[in-house]
Amino acid sequence: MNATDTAPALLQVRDLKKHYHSPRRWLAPARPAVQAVDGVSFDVARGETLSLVGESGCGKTTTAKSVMRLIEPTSGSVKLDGEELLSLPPEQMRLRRRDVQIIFQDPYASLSPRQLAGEIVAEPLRNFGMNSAAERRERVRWLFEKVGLRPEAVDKYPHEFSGGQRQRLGIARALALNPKLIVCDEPVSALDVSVQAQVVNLLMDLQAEFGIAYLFVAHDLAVVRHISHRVAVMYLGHIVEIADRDTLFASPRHPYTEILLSAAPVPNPRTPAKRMLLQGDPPSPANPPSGCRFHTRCPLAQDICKTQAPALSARPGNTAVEHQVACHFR
Amino acid sequence: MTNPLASQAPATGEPLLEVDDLRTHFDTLSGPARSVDGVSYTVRAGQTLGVVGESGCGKSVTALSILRLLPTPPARISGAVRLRGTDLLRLSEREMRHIRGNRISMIFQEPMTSLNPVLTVGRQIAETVQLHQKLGRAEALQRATDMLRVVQIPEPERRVNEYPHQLSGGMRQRVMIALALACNPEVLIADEPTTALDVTIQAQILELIRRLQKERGMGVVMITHDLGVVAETCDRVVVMYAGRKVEEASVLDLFDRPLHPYTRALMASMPSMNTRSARLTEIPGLVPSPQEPRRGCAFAARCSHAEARCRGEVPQLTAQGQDHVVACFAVEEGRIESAPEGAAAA
Amino acid sequence: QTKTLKVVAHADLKILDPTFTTAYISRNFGYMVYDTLFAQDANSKPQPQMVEKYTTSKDGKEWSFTLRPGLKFSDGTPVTSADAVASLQRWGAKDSLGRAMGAAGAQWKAVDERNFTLTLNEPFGMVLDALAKPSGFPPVILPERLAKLPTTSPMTEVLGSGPYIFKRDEWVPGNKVVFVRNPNYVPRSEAPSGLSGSKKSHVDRVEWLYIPDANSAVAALKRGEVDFVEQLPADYIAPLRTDTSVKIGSGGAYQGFLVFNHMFPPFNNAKARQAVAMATNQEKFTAAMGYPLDMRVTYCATFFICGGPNETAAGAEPFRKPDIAKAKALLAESGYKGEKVVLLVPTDITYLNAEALMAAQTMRSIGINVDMQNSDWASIGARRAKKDAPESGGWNMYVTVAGEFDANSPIANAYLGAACGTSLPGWPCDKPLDELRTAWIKETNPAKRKELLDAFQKRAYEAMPYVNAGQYSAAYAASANLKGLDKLWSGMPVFWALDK
Amino acid sequence: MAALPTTSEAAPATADEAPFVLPRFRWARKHPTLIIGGVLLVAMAALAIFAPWIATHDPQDMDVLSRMQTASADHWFGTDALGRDVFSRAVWGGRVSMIVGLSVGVLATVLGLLLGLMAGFVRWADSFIMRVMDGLMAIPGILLAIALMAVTRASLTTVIIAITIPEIPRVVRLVRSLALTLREQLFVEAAHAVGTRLPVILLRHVVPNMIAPLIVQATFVAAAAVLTEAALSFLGVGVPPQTPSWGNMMAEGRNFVAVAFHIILYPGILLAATVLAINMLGDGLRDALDPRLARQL
Amino acid sequence: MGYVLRRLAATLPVMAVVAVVVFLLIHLSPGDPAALIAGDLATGEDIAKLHAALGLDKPLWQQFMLWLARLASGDLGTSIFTQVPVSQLLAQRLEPTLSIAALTMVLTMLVAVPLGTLAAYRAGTWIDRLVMIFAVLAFSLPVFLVGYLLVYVFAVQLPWFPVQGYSRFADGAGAWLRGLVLPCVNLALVYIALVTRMTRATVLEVLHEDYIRTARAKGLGVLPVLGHALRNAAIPIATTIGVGIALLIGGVVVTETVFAIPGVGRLVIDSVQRHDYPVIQSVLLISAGVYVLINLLIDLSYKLFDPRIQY
Ligand SMILES: Nc1ncnc2c1ncn2[C@@H]1O[C@H](COP(=O)(O)OP(=O)(O)OP(=O)(O)O)[C@@H](O)[C@H]1O
Ligand SMILES: Nc1ncnc2c1ncn2[C@@H]1O[C@H](COP(=O)(O)OP(=O)(O)OP(=O)(O)O)[C@@H](O)[C@H]1O
Ligand SMILES: [Mg+2]
Ligand SMILES: [Mg+2]
Repeated sequence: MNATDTAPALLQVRDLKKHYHSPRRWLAPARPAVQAVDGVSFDVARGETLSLVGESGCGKTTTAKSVMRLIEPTSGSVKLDGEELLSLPPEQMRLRRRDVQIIFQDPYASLSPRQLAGEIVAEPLRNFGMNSAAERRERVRWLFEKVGLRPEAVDKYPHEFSGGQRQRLGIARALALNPKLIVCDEPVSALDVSVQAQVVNLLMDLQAEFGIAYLFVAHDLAVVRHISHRVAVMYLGHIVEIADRDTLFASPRHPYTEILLSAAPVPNPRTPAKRMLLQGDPPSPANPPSGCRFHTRCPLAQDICKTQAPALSARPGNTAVEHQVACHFR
Repeated sequence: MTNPLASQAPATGEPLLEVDDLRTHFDTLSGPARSVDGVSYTVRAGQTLGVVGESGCGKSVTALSILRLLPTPPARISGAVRLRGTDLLRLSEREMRHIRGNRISMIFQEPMTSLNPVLTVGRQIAETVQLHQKLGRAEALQRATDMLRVVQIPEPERRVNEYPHQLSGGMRQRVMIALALACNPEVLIADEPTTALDVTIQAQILELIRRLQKERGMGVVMITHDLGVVAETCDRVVVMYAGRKVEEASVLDLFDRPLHPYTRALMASMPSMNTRSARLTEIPGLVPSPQEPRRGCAFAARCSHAEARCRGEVPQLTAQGQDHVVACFAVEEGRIESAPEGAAAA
Repeated sequence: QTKTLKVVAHADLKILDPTFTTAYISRNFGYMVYDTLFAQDANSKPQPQMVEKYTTSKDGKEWSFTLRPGLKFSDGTPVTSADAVASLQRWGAKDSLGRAMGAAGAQWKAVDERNFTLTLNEPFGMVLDALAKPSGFPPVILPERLAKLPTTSPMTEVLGSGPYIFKRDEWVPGNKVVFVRNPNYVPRSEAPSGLSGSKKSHVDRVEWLYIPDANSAVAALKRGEVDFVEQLPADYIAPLRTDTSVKIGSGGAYQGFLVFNHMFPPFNNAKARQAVAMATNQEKFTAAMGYPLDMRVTYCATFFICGGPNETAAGAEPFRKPDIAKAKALLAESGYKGEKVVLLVPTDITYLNAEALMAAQTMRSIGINVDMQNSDWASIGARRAKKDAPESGGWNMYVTVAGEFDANSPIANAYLGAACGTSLPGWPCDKPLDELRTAWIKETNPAKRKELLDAFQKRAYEAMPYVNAGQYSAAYAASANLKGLDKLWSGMPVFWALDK
Repeated sequence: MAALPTTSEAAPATADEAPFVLPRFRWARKHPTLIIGGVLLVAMAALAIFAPWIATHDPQDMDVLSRMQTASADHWFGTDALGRDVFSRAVWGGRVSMIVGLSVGVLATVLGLLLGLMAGFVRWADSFIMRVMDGLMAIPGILLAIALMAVTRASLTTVIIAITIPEIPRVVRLVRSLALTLREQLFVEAAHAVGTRLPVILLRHVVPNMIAPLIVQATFVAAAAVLTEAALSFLGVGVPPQTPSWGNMMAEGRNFVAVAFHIILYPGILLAATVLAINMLGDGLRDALDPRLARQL
Repeated sequence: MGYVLRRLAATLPVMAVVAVVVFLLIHLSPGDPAALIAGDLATGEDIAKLHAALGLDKPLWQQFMLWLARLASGDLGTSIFTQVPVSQLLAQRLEPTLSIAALTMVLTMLVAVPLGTLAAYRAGTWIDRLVMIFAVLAFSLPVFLVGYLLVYVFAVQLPWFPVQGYSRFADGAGAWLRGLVLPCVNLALVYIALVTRMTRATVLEVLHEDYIRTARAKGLGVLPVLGHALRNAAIPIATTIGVGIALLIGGVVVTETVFAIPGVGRLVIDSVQRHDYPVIQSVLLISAGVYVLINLLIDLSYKLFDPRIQY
């Protein structure tokens, strides 16, 4: 299911930036903007899963939400099916939402506690002109079935569901409008392993059935490895490496990727992990290091890294998919 | 750094902490919640005992019961918790205070919220030292600085006067560890010490705990839901399900030969244990709530091996090979053989 | 050790000018800080006070007065006849008796520092009574400078030759008025009697406290925090009688007045006024004000104080028994058609409030459409002076009470002054009544006077300038160890006679 | 580690196996304050609503010859200083309190909701509205009410308005803070993501989630309003003095505390009971609807 | 320091709103302000003159500016009724009111914080229930009823305290204090109820925080743990105390009436009945100013309690 070279990608993100300016207070000294996302570019092909991984606070959620304009990005371009989203007027954007949907990390907070499950799933239908109640009911029933919920559950309130079931509700809602792309912001990290497996399977089944593309944000590398076609690694608002899943896990190029992969504990007491410890803590995105943002913690850092930011550029690889890395040395 | 191959460490230390048939029930308005319902384990000096299980299975409540940090009521604790033979559950609150932070310490899951935001980290460490070791204020603060150095916080002299919000998550968790170890406890209980942290930070913290344990010869209870963490840090493992211990074995034994269907399912459902891109193994159904009335094996409803007996009778822990106990009728009756489907590929 | 007499005053002192308002609290204030030329003794006889001696001509048209030597205002400046003349001129323009004297052509003239004269065009039977007038506007002697100030607004400066000095710096409006003994006061040698005689204070300080809450006032008295409660709320009389630490005495006779505005319908019609009188049950009014049986007069058939020197029942007979049917008939005759009648209801003075509510109930009982407008008494005091139509800020009726000195004769009773527009609020207008009074003032023959008096009251019951709502006796309460209580006289604030 | 004896199957969960406790009753047992407060309030409201039938006398009728009597068969609570029946006046007086409490509670809540939503969702309106509210908050409520009464003629309507105005800022603040929290809630973002328009989001997702705290707040506003009305009347700047209201009765009775405490006592008790009932209802509702509100309200 | 200035500046809009409200109160009220100010006795001519003298013929905003300018120069106007400058009237009445307010405040903090903490610590027990019953009762009882009950019991039946009135501090601290006991207790009840409830709720919430569990896991005893909790609860409690100032000022009006204390509260009531607007306006302005100022101080003190507050 790899993206072919000829067809234009479903989603094209170019040089996306989001800087959070803390509200200027009267007479107060200005505070530096948080450069949460600072120029990321990537494509997602139809039916493909692109994962975004990286440490907490590196800008994954900001990227994901910016793509949907749930957050207004500072600059950049987001094209869906070749159409620029960022310049759409609000009503136009609202109409485009049927093509991009989102699933949130927290299945508890993302469902309105005072709506019935059926209403929650029917809401997007109502928004997009499915006015007949019977039609909606039929569609909701079908969606419930698709995500593995019992049809009777339409009359329950969200708190009557378990975490996994709630996440299914969220998926049903996202699915309702037949989107081409679903942005998944850590959809399984709040779930227990056993439930996580159910949701991961569901997501993969739906992709197989409807050809939906996923922009999959996660920090659990095992899940990412399981579900993705391609993986993008973020560090402090930048993408430092994009490659197809196997390449990335087998031969990571960027030192950060390498360390990240080695840090994950391996559930096998007999394989001694070849652990590379990353020293120190991530710098603040409000005051990012000059040059390569990773240079303060990078084992390979040289003088050039302090001054010049390496561009994300293709490396020769053994697969059809480009392997892009942002490092002066790798 | 290399894996110290924890499983090779001899489990010969003297029994430090013995939890014996611990039951913690909560009186709630919708009936009693049997959060911990008969759990026993032993921690030996220099040994790390892992406790794994899904959310809500009673891992934290067990730990809090040991230190008697649960409010009673609503909690009702019975059984015994022996620290070098002394039953902590029979001590007075005063005597108990002398145990906490001094002989048994605890690290909590949330480094963000487990430190008092309005006191400097130095004071928070010094407070324990002053209390238990009867040190003066200045000496205690000095000790705090030393402890920060021990946990590898850069510039401890400066950090000691900083407030928690000035530290990153990883540093806060180090402070928690410093706090826990300040009085050289015999037992350290770490309740999911790394779940809130990034993998890179998690690796640092686990490494730190492992090192300090080696140096100090403590007994450690490592509570986690991550089998990866267990595999890397523990000597023995207790698997809990719905308030009960369903299996206990040495870490190698458990990963080689998981017996309880729940343990097996847990392992199978982890993505990295599966063949890539194949469907993950699901465990159908849900973890039962501790309020639900129970009859028989709590896992029976989700278990592919369950039979009538499982639904009517509670399986007892039985020894299955050396140092390996499991509570399952299917195992007892030999319906499950020792080579499970999805075991880790060595 | 300074001796302080602490008095719970009956009201809050707001206006420091006894020549501006007839409010009793301002009058009492006047007696504290000012002196008068003459004063009534305990037998209601005028006696010289600031005056040393006086002479009168045979025909009663020429009077001369000599001030006592050495009189000084509290700032030390001497009191001269110029001060007296100016003060009397100010008074003459305002007071009913003063105006009556003016009508008789009274001319005041200073002769020298201590001597001054009065000349009249015709004889006037009540010159000394006027100069000793104890209430209403008592003719207090001010410095000439103050006396010459316009009378349209109250004086704010206080400078008198009376027994006390007003301590302005300790004055807390709404709470406390402080007086200290006036070192420049020159007392008479006679013992105090009524308002006459020596007014030399026995105490160094007198404090008037305003405690609107009756319970607090009584409790404070019982606990010795205060020495004297000027007007004991009626409901506390009976309970306190059993208390030996407290003495209760009569604070003078009072009558309730229901005052009509004669300028606007319906009460510009005598029939309507009579209708109200016909419906009025005096017993209920005095009962509502809370006085115990022995302190109220069941039915008082005179405008001039039952038990007073001028008591007469002339003309009262038709009103003796309240008769609702008759009252309604009278009202109908007056042409009343259900217009709103604005009744000013004081909310801060309990007994006046009771009186007003009783008035409302009385009027409603004969079908008058009463519009009660509530405010504090001070505001009513101001509002009653407005001649605007009731619907634009004026009024139709208010209620009040008057002490004996302000009711006991055709001249003292200002509300019977029917001088059309120049008299007190209500502005009754009845020529015959006015003429009868003038005749009575001038008349010197006692028998004729009595006849004229009866005729006057008969006319008054016909014209009905106001309704007598019943008579009662007020009460003071004092701590039992207060000396000189026997000197208290008809509710007058003779605090100089008291000693601790 | 040997098998451990277990007794869990021998101890059936009794509470769980007795499902015949109606959920309603269990709920009632869980929130006794709510029940006590509610019942008390209903009783007080009934007293006020049925005043014409419950009152034994005309509340305005002065029978001055039998004034200040203590309780008797004819006058259950005795008579006041003008011989009016205290019981009847107290019963009628409840109406004023009830009307004030209800009107102010509803008015302040509705106005506060509108303003608060505007502040929370309309960026430019926020700071303007909030500065005005801060200013209003700075003036102590009862003083503002007193001042408002000073410039108007005393009537029930003006009293209601005068009490409502100082109460509005409290509601606005609550609504705004709720709005700011809700605005950031994932489910609101989710609604946005599925293409729901803002007015619909407000109506369907935001307001319903404010209802619980608003109702609770409304009860507290109502309780405060009842007290404030009584205080205003007591100070002589409330409803017209002749209107039987608890505050007025107490204002009239205060002069006779030592000789006739009953005049002040009965309306005082009824007033306290009513406010207590509303407060308990509010506390109960808060605990029942959302215990986390305890901090905010 | 910059922060203090900034906060000080931030109170300006609030005070501006207060000023506008106070100004409009009279100018938007039905009827001619000149007629209101001139009083009932005035003639049409008087009113017309006053109209011009007060600048009422000018546009509203100009009048407002003029009024502000006079305020800025410290001129609060002259009382219509007593013809005394308002500032002087206020000065006479300030001592009793300040005494009551300050003492009540001290009393409240001494009682409410420990009480609320105790209730939170013993949450769910009868002590807690008792405290909460007290709090809800104190919240529900009309101040004046309690006042009269206090007088009846502790001044009339048991002659421990004076029934009414105010004794100046200059006349002896003993008498001053004795006279203030009942009014302060009366006034403090509501305030104590408020602060107790808030303290309980906050401390209870804090006691559930993870760091309290940490503190207990360190082996700390009850008091040190409560100390940890209180420090964290301090800000909401301080905020409540600040917001409660409004309650306090409002309550003073009633309490002063009950105890016949010649303070600012009584002045307001008297002024309302006399339509003495300059006095009412000034009292509103000043009490709002006091409220804002105290809350500003409390705001600034937050840093003492919580190092996370950044200025
Ligand atoms: N509304 C905001 N205002 C200011 N800064 C923000 C805001 N939202 C996010 N940030 C900052 O932007 C950076 C990126 O945040 P983001 O939520 O995208 O990270 P993330 O990669 O999703 O992290 P996590 O794994 O914790 O979800 C962080 O430093 C965060 O503190
Ligand atoms: N105070 C309490 N009252 C009632 N039930 C409680 C209480 N504390 C915990 N429980 C219940 O006890 C059960 C066990 O909780 P516990 O915190 O030990 O789970 P855990 O295994 O630590 O889970 P996690 O991985 O989420 O931390 C849960 O179902 C929980 O709801
Ligand atoms: Mg995120
Ligand atoms: Mg836990």
